[in-house]
Amino acid sequence: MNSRAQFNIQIGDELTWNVQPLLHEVRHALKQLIETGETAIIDLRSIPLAPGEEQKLIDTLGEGEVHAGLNALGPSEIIETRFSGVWLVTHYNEENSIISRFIEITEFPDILKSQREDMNEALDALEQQLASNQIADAAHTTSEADQ
Amino acid sequence: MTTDSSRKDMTLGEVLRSQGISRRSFLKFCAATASMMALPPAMIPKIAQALEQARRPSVIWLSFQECTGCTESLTRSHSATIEHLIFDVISLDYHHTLQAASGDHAEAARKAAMEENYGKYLMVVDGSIPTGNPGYSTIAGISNVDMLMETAKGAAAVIAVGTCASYGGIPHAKPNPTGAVSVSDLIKDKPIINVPGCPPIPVVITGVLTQYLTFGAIPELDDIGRPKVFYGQAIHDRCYRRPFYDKGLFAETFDDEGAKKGWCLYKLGCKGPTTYNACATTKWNNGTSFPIEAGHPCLGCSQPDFWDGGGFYKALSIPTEDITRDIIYASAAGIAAGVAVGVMNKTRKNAAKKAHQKTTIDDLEK
Amino acid sequence: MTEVEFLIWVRGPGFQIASVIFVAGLLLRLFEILMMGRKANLAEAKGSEMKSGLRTILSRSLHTSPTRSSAFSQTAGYIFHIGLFVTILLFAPHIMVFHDIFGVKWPSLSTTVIDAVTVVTIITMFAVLAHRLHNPVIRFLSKPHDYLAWFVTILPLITGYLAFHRVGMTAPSLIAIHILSVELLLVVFPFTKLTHAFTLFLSRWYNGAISGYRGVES
Amino acid sequence: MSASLEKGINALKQQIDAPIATFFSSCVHCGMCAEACLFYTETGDPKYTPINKVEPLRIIWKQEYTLLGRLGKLFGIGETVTDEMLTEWESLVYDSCTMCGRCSMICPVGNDIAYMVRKTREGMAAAGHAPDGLIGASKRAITIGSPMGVKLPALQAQIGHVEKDTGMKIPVDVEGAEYMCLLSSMEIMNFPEYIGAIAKIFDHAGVSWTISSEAFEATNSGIQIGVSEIAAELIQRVVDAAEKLKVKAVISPECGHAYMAIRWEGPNLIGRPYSFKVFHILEVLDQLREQGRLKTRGMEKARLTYHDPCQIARRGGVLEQPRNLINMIAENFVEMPDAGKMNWCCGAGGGVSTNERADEIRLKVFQRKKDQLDEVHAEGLVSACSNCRIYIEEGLEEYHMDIPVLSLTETLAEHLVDK
Repeated sequence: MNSRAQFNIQIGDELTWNVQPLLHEVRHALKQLIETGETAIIDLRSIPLAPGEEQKLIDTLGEGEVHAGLNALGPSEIIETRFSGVWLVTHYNEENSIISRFIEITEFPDILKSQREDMNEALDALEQQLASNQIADAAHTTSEADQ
Repeated sequence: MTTDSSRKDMTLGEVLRSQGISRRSFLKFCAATASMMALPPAMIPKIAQALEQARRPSVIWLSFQECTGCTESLTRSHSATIEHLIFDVISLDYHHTLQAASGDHAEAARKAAMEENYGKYLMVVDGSIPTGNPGYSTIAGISNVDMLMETAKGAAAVIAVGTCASYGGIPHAKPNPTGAVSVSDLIKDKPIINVPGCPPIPVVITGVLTQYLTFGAIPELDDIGRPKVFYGQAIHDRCYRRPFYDKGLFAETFDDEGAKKGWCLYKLGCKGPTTYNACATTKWNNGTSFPIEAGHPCLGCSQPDFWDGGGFYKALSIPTEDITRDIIYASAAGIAAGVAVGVMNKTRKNAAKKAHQKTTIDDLEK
Repeated sequence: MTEVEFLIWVRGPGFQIASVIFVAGLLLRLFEILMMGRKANLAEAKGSEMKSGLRTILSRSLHTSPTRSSAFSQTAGYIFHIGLFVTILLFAPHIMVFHDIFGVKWPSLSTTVIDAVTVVTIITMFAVLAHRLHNPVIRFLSKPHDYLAWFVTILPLITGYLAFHRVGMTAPSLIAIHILSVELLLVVFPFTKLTHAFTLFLSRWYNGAISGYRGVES
Repeated sequence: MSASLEKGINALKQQIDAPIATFFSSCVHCGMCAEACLFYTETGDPKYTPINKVEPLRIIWKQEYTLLGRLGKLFGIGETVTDEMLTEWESLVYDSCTMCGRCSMICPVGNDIAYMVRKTREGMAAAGHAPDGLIGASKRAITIGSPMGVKLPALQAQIGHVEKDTGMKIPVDVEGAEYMCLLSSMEIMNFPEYIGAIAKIFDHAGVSWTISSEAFEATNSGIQIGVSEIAAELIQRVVDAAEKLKVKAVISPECGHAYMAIRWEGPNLIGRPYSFKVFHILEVLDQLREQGRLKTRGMEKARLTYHDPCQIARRGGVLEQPRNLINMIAENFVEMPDAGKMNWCCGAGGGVSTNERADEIRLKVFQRKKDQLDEVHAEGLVSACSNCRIYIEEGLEEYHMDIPVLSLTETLAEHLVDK
């Protein structure tokens, strides 16, 4: 948005060519999702967007009921838009600049799901935790006995 | 050093996991990588799988006749996480701008990396190579050509970063005083990936590295050695200002109404129609903008000889020479020749008139 | 020679050579023709040569044809000539060339229109070729240079179309080939029937003048 | 190269001027002139395409007066004109072209092909490739004074008949008359009524006129065969007579090429403008009509149509006058398709009728005139050229059509009110 003022480029409604076709693409994908369950992802970095078009697109999609955040190698923002089944996924790096942005048409973005590898590690960690607690308990009782 | 050498045998997945990076973070990294490599999001699972299995390659980076702009571009990249990850997983064994070691130690590091990874290491080159006087550019007393040829011997592949390494670039521009040539002019027996641009888009550099790392193979290249995935389409064909070109709406000067309205910059000399690069989609500074978006015509920096293309501000269709002057001379010559031929014709016609024999009724019979 | 060097050559020395041959050749031809001279007409005139000559220059572009075969030649002739004018003179990058050389410019048409006109013109020119090969009279009259003229005329249209749509090759090669095809046209132009683009003004004028002198509108 | 061929090529070289050079430079071989030519439309043979008839002239232009042609000649490449070629072209240039100029009106680049044929004939004749019929006519014109061999006594005899029939005196060699009337041999021999008709009209209108005993012949074989010297000599006779009799104007009779010869080519052939004016008889009649000096009675009831003789209409500019005059005397005047400056030739002009070899094709291409007449269901045909009339009559007979062919001047004379 700032770049517009900065470069004095005037973008009127009639000149934003990409927003309309993109929304059509989203509509098709949503229909597909409902009918066949097939999901789709659109990479906004692969589309030659004019200044301000991305913002326009995001504004059009709006915000719906779900708003989630990640904290994995920098933050991520996962929003269900006001169109159910259409998600906006934005990844940031640790310096808070956007590194990628997708529109996902799905019931639930995969990135939010807990991952098997992480769960395995979590299980290990939890077991370790419990084990160390037992040791601690045991130590505690031993020390108590010592006393 | 011990951890480093043990890490060399680990896959990328293992390295990341050992650094405590979660699977979710890895997936986020893969998503960003896919986007960076201009691959469709459907490829994300494949990328994840490939990256997990990928092994950490040794990289030797040579800089010749260059301005360090390419390295600057790479290191000033804003998507720090990704690049850091990449450089975390590659073993950048020699880069005389970035490495801490200098002098004999630096050269020793290069030799060591070459020996240790013979046939497997990746050689990255920025800058062109002078073929005139070898003294034009040397490192540690070794001429650029010698160092290039020596290092290339054991390389699995060569990545020429920047237009200088890819096509000779600015040092190669007329009159090319140093006899500068590109990497591919000298090396004929190794796969070479050209990553041109002055400088190349940082994520394109890392994208190419990542792609090589991920899939362990040379990506599909165009006729002049560029990965099609980044250089497959002309700027013009992906430019958001293209609809103005199609409607015939052009900025005529840098400060007219057309310029303010963001119309097509063709008439201001934009080389978008003949330039292949990812600027229009990937953009610069983390997707913020690119020259055309900033109101300046494309210079065509990722094309060979872009410096000699007849002027940055001369529209592509316009002849590069002064045709008006030529036409004036040609007109004079044409008229002179026409008059000369005309006089000759007149002379011939007069001769015919002189040779005319009266035709009488008696001459009519054959 | 790389494709970029090729492009640089056609935009530079290639264009110079072609322009010089075109301009010098055309002027030579025009002087060659005009210096043949014409005897003054001693008969008393019934009408004005100048007026009638100028009228014929225009009227020969407008008259209608008596037969079906001619009707084809005429309709196709209109289409591809107008097509050539539109594609050559109303495409923005082309106007820039004229502006660069002659310092004059005029408004352009949108590329969508130019693109459509190009397709129609190419199709029409193929129809014209088919007609030339098929029609007994035109086939009888045709000499190799007629086919050469057709070829060098359609070539820039085809190469231009391919360059615009980036078919088969990369842009610098395609644009260079397009410019080269125009240069070929320029070089061939003064020495083939293509000169009619200029000499028809003279011949129509003479025709109108000869007729007008006798009091007949031709 | 034979001496005659050399002479012919030399003549072609002399003929080429700026219009010829620009015409050849402009031709795009579109073939549209074929459709304008009745010799093509009625035969369908591409060799009759008008522009093809001037190939010898084109070859000479190319090899003599174009840079590339000169270079080609220098290296011995390129086409050349040979006796064989001229033999082949002789029938194209003379038998199947009436120099009607219809192609010149059609050519999209504006080539005046009739003008080119006229010049080609100069070379053909000089090279000895003119048809016998025209050679004979030219000889008779020069030696006897008429292509048909009509001598003064024959004219005097016809004048005698006319004077007897009409009771009017036909003025001969009257100095200071306003008009000197020329006649064509064909009129003298076949249509002497014409002499009576003009006598009657001029008497009616009070016009002073005369016939010259020294130059009564209007036709000019020199132009048809393409020998300027012969043409000039014939013109000179008329000019001398007109100047001797001090007339204000010379009237060309109902003959197409005679008008073209005396009106347009004459001054250029003798190299100076005339001291008198030249009119076609229809121009004079229309002037009289305009001045109210013609009073007619009665109207023709039949569907009359008018055949425009090429050299009078398309190549002569006499287009409105015949219509004005016919409308005075005909109720049911109809125009044939393409009437006026685009009219189709009768097929006998430009020396074709004098060339027996062309008789067959001439009658074949008459089909065109037949079609035109059929289309308007003409019951009578009026014209202003005795050559057209004779050969239209012949054509009608060949095609079994019964349509009277009339002279406009004679028909008009019949409708004049008695004084």
